[in-house]
Amino acid sequence: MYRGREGQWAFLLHRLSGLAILAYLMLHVFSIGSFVFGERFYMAIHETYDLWPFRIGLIFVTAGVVYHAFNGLRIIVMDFTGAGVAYQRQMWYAVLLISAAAFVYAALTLWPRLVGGY
Amino acid sequence: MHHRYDVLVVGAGGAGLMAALYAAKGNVSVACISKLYPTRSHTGAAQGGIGAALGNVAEDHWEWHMFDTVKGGDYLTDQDAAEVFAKDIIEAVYELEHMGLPFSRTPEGKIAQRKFGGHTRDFGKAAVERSCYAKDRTGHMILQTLYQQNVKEGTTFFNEFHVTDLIIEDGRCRGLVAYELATGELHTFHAKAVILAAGGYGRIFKITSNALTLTGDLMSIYYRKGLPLEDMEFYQFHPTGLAKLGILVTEGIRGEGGILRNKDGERFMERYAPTIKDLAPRDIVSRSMITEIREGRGVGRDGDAIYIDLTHLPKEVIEGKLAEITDLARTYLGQDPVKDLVMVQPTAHYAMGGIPTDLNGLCLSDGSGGSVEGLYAAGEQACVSLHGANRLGTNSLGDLVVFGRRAGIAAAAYARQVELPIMPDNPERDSVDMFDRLKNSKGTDNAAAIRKALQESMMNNVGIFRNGPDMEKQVDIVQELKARYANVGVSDPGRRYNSELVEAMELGFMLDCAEAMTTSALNRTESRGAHDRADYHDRDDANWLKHTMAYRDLDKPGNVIIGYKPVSLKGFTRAFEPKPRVY
Amino acid sequence: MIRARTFTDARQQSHSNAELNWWVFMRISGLILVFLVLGHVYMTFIQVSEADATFDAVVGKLANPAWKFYDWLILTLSLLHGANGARYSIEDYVRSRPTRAWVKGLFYTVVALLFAFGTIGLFSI
Amino acid sequence: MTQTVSPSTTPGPVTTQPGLTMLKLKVKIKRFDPDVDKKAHWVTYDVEAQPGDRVVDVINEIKWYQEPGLTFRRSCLHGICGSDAMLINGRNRLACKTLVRDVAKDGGTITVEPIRGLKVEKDLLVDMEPFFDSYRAIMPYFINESPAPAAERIQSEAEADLMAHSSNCILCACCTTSCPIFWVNGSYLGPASIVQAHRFIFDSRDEATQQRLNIMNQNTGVWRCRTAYNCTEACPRDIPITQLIEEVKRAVMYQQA
Ligand SMILES: Cc1cc2nc3c(=O)[nH]c(=O)nc-3n(C[C@H](O)[C@H](O)[C@H](O)COP(=O)(O)OP(=O)(O)OC[C@H]3O[C@@H](n4cnc5c(N)ncnc54)[C@H](O)[C@@H]3O)c2cc1C
Ligand code: HEM
Ligand code: SF4
Ligand code: F3S
Ligand code: FES
Repeated sequence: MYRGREGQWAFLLHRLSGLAILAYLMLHVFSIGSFVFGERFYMAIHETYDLWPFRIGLIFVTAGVVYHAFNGLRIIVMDFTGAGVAYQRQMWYAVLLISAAAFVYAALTLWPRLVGGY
Repeated sequence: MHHRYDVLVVGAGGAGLMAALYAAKGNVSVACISKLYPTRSHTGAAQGGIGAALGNVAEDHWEWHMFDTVKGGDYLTDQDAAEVFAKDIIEAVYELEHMGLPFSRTPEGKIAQRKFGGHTRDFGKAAVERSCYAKDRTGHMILQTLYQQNVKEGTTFFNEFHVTDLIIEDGRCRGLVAYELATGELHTFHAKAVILAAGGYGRIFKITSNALTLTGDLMSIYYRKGLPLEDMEFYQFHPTGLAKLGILVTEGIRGEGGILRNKDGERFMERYAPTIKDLAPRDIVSRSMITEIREGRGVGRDGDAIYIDLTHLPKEVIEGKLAEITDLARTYLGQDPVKDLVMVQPTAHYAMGGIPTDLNGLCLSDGSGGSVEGLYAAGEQACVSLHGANRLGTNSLGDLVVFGRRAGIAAAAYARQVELPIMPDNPERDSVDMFDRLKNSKGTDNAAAIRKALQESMMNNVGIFRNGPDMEKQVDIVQELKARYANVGVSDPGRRYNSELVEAMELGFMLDCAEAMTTSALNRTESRGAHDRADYHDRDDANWLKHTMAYRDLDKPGNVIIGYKPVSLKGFTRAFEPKPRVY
Repeated sequence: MIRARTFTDARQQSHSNAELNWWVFMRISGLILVFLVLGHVYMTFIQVSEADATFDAVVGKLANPAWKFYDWLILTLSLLHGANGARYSIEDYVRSRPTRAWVKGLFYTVVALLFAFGTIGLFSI
Repeated sequence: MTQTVSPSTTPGPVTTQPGLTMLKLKVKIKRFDPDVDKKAHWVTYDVEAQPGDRVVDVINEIKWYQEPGLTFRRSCLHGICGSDAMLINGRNRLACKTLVRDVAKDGGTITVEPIRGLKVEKDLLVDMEPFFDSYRAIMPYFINESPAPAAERIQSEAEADLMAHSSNCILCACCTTSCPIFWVNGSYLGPASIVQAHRFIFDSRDEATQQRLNIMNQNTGVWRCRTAYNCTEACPRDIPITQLIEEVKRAVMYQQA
């Protein structure tokens, strides 16, 4: 693995999170949209979401969305201001902090449902 | 493989690229052959600047520049060359600017100029701002700009091709042979005219500011043909290079108040030059440094360096005015001039001598007007004798552009007039022999060990301070090393990128340059410019105001025949009488 | 041996502003999406769970035209934004031309179908 | 020459001689000769080196006295020619600008690999042609077809300063071959070419800005950059590459708007 620094990992995470949310979004559109096929079909799909990999995945997707959103803002700041480039490292740590907070918050909120089921 | 071009240029440093550019403008087909990618050439290492009497900062005239050059060369400089140079360089610098070279600027937006050693106004009255610079990266900018212009012109480059032989028959150059590093194949290049610009050979010395690849290849090839090398005894040493590395440390470091110290921490210059101490002239400082080292007061692992102490200077001076050196010292020695002592050593820097040429770069075959038809040379490897016995700072970059350009124009003009000469049968024969000898050698001697022995002995015996006995000893050492060289083995049998083979070949070239240099130096029984002999301490104009021409004796291996060439003591419009050289 | 590329060679390179426009679009859509998506995530997922997204709840919420528009904007922007982002990745990682054409074609079709599906769904309520 | 030794001379600070410590090191080099090997393999060499030695010195030592067949490029040995970009301990660097003490301790290991994204020709030596092809693709030469004045073209100090960073590039390829996009997508022109383009785009005397911006505006141009900063970290000339790339992006954007 190339020993890149903050920027490399920021990019990698941004790409992974972007692709992950895209995958989730596509599923989401399909599942929510599936009500057009009637209630039974809709609920059948939603039962699969009950499986634990999906529930844990959900926490990560939440954190991913937050990371992607805030890192996206970091990128925009870098693209349009010189200072953004100068402070990209600090901004990335801020993004990580916010994402971690979102992760913890999402995990805490979802925990009861995770262990208890619905 | 066989190639045909009107003009071939060997080397892609400042001189080669300039020649290629101007040859291409002369409406002939041009190819440039270089053992390095063009932008890797050592011209890129030059920092200080390029001298031209533009007068952007202070009044200046080409006559003043010409005078300084002649005097700097200790009157061994050919004055016609100096005059052509001092005039042409002005236009050449403007041309570089028109090619986009990013010079530093004056507040009015003109090319910025600064002072440099030996450059004066009014024939030696006071220092003048003559060096045109681009920060402290002038050479880098020249190299990049010239390469860029060649890309624009669509010059054909053969990169990582090592020229191994010139085809010269009946006094006419017909082309050359080159070894392609990637495939191990030999290529024959057939041409109407060939321009040599392959740079210096500083690597024959242990401590040098020169690149590993500066091994004097083309000088040696020329010399192997029984053709002369001019003024090989004149080799410039700079007193302060970073220890072991030889990377240049500007004189300004002492100008700002730096102090040289030996291993006991003693300011030894107080002993050698009680009044001006560390600011004594270069030769005195260097001699004192070497004396300290020889008497066991050197520093470093091998006790062969001296400390330069800046710790008493304000941090702003060190990090401001001496920023470049500070960075180099920090990077390479891990010694921060702000709080540490920095280790320095005299470093081999620049070859004044080389392949003799006339003012258009045409290669000379003797000291009396003979020449090799169709063969031109320029740059550090050539000797128009602009630099005489000692080169002034900033005059080498000028040499590259002025005489590189002249050689390019002359070669193209010549090529337009003539037919492609006839190529002899089997032109690759000598090169094949050379490689076969190296590859099939059952010998066990190690090329690196021989090279190291050469570099150390040259440094000790034909270095800054010379005397008869040492040089006589060195003549023998070089012959011994040549005998050992015949016994060198190459372990890598491969054809692809065989750098071991190439290094072994380069060692052969270096040994030839060393041979010519040592014999020429031993022969010149005077001290002049960079040639400083303990046994003949004075300049001797009566006997020695002449150029040395060293020829290999083709009948008697190991023997060098010395001839001479008169110094041209008159320019076209100006002439300066030899006088004692005092500043 | 290299033959240097010349001025004319370089000038002949074709050019369009497509990449620039997509680049700008990624930034603008991103800015808008921050509000839309974070709002959406917060409202529909942190406050109520996926399991709460029952048939009735979804249908009920989407009956409101404002929510309809809000969700459709998310759908459009994020699909476009995501699809273009995925295109970057495809162009980076899928190096063989034919395969790349295939992958892209398939991917765009799926995205288009999903977009149609989502839109029809939204407005059929 | 006076030979009186004056005892009054004040001794300066006495420093330890760093030259005397020798480190025992292992140097792990990724070797590959396509004529002989099916795939690259690691070979470890034992060497002794001083902390202040350059990595290139160590590799030369191995070549000269242990493994003459070892192949790599080098020339100037002080970071100006750009020959010896290598992947040293996981990062792109010039072997001649990297000191042993910065990458290894006594008994430690230095790993050396060829730079990525370019075809390995032998050991640490890669095919540089694609790199120079992208360089040539950006029209890396000054263009001003209007008649030149007798003397220099006038340019203010501030205008000249705009080129201060980009004109410092030595084409070593440390940046381009550290870029995660370039590793997977060789058609990306890469940071080095963009730095070169920047050199001319921001030259007040140059007249071909529009053409260069057009080249930068392509799919293979500046938009491929995902601001990963590996290039900036790797540049041995301390060029703020990402910043320059962002300036070019903005220049393209504002020029087309
Ligand atoms: C550290 C340093 C600082 C300097 N500073 C200054 C300064 O401030 N001002 C100044 O005026 N001068 C300066 N000089 C001197 C000046 O830079 C050099 O003398 C000059 O650059 C030499 O240029 P060149 O074109 O002759 O050779 P180089 O630039 O050395 O190029 C040699 C070319 O020949 C090729 N070549 C060599 N052998 C072969 C072969 N067998 N086959 C094919 N190709 C071959 C190489 O690939 C290379 O392209 C400095 C020198 C050094 C070392
Ligand atoms: C929430 C607010 C969002 C912001 C601020 C945002 C911002 C950005 C930005 C600025 C980029 C360009 C990155 C670059 O050029 O280097 C980008 C890329 C991308 N985005 Fe978003 N985005 C957001 C939401 C989304 C969503 C919802 C998705 C999924 C559907 C998504 C998927 C992607 C993908 C796949 C990429 C490409 C990543 C890459 O190639 O490196 N983004 N995003
Ligand atoms: S920008 Fe820096 S890293 Fe890239 S090629 Fe130029 S000098 Fe090397
Ligand atoms: S590493 Fe590559 S992605 Fe951009 S910032 Fe540098 S070019
Ligand atoms: S050898 Fe020249 S840059 Fe390292």
